Amino acid sequence: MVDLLYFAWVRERIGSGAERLALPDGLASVADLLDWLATLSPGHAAALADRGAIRVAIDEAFVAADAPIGTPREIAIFPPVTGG
Amino acid sequence: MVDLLYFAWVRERIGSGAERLALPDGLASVADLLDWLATLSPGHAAALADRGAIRVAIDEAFVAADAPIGTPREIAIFPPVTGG
Amino acid sequence: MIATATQAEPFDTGAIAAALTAGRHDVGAVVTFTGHVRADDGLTALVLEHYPAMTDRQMAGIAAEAWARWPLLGGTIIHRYGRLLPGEAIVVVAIASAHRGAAFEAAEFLMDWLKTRAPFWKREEHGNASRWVAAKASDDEAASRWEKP
Amino acid sequence: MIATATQAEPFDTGAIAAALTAGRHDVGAVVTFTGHVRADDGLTALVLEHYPAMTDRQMAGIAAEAWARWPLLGGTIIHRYGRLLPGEAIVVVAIASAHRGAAFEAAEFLMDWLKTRAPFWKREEHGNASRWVAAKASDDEAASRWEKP
Repeated sequence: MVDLLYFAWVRERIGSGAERLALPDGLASVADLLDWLATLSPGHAAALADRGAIRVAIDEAFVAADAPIGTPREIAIFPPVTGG
Repeated sequence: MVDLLYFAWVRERIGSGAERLALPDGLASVADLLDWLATLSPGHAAALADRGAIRVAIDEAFVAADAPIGTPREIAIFPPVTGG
Repeated sequence: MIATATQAEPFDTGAIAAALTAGRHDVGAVVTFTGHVRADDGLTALVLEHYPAMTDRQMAGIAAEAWARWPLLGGTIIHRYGRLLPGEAIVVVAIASAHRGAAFEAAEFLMDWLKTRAPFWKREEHGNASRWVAAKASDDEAASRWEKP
Repeated sequence: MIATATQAEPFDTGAIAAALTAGRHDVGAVVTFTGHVRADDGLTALVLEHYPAMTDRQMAGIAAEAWARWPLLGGTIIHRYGRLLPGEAIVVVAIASAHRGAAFEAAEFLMDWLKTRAPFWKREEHGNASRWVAAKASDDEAASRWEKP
């Protein structure tokens, strides 16, 4: 089981800030994970429709779309950051 | 008559921070002025010996060695500035 | 070291800067940057959401990077979250060094990195309407100047 | 505009910066630089001599130049003179703008110009000994980057 965290408009579209999921086997990369998540609900699909506007952090570190998933504790999905 | 002002070690070597002088005719440039001033006393000569370390302002504006003297109210002579 | 923190409460930039020089005689330069909420286009509030654990980690990492790159003598970074009104301060970066060049550069570096790497998201409120702020390409460009070859 | 002043008395950087944003909602960035006396090599005091009338004129000119070059919303420059002890603040430059780039650049520009164009001279006291500070080529280089082609 992995904790998925969602922030900003990703959170709003999915309708929840966090969920605990069992990831299916065969997710080789972050891109694969996003493809699978988008099938979970219309909200997930809407949140993840524009992949260019999606950023992912695994265990609190930014990762690229082609990064392997590994066996993380926590995966966060959010828009490009706008702090400062 | 012109007010001459001296600052920092130029002031210390001349032994005074200000003097009012009648400039002789024929001083075409700032360099000519410094040449003449250096003849006034051993202190003036010592203060102005290293021309590369001398800066001049006429009526509160920096001028180059080849600038004309004109008819100023005030001429200031000092080392390179070290504020800030 | 450079201390980092996130908080909902306001901060006092003057006190933060003063603490960096208190009792020491080796600091020659203190640079502070404070970011404030602007009331552009009728903005009535700015709401900052963040990812707390990752923010703490990213800010500590950014601070350590600045400490390694420049000869610094101290620093503080505080980033607020929650609902802020126009005029309120959002973020402060305060840096102490012996000389001004390092203090200026490190402060700019830290702000550029905070803008592009710290997991905060701004939502603008305009009366009853609200919209998420889009990331700016200019911020990515500003941050990219610090990338090592 | 950018206010300029010379004074013997200490100043409060935090209050100076706070005044730049008080009651206004268009300022997004405030940068302050504060220069302090370092006790390098056993320095016991720093004595600043200046040419008051020319200092006022140069500082006003430098401030007007910064105002013309960057989209600024306010600023304050205060330079002290007289005898300062280690740790004391010598100079403050505080700049307000809508965005951080202009505020950082203008503050750096002003410091570089103050170092090379404002008629101040520093004399270091080391106990009973005393020596005038020599101008630094690095300051001239820093200032030259702002020269227009």
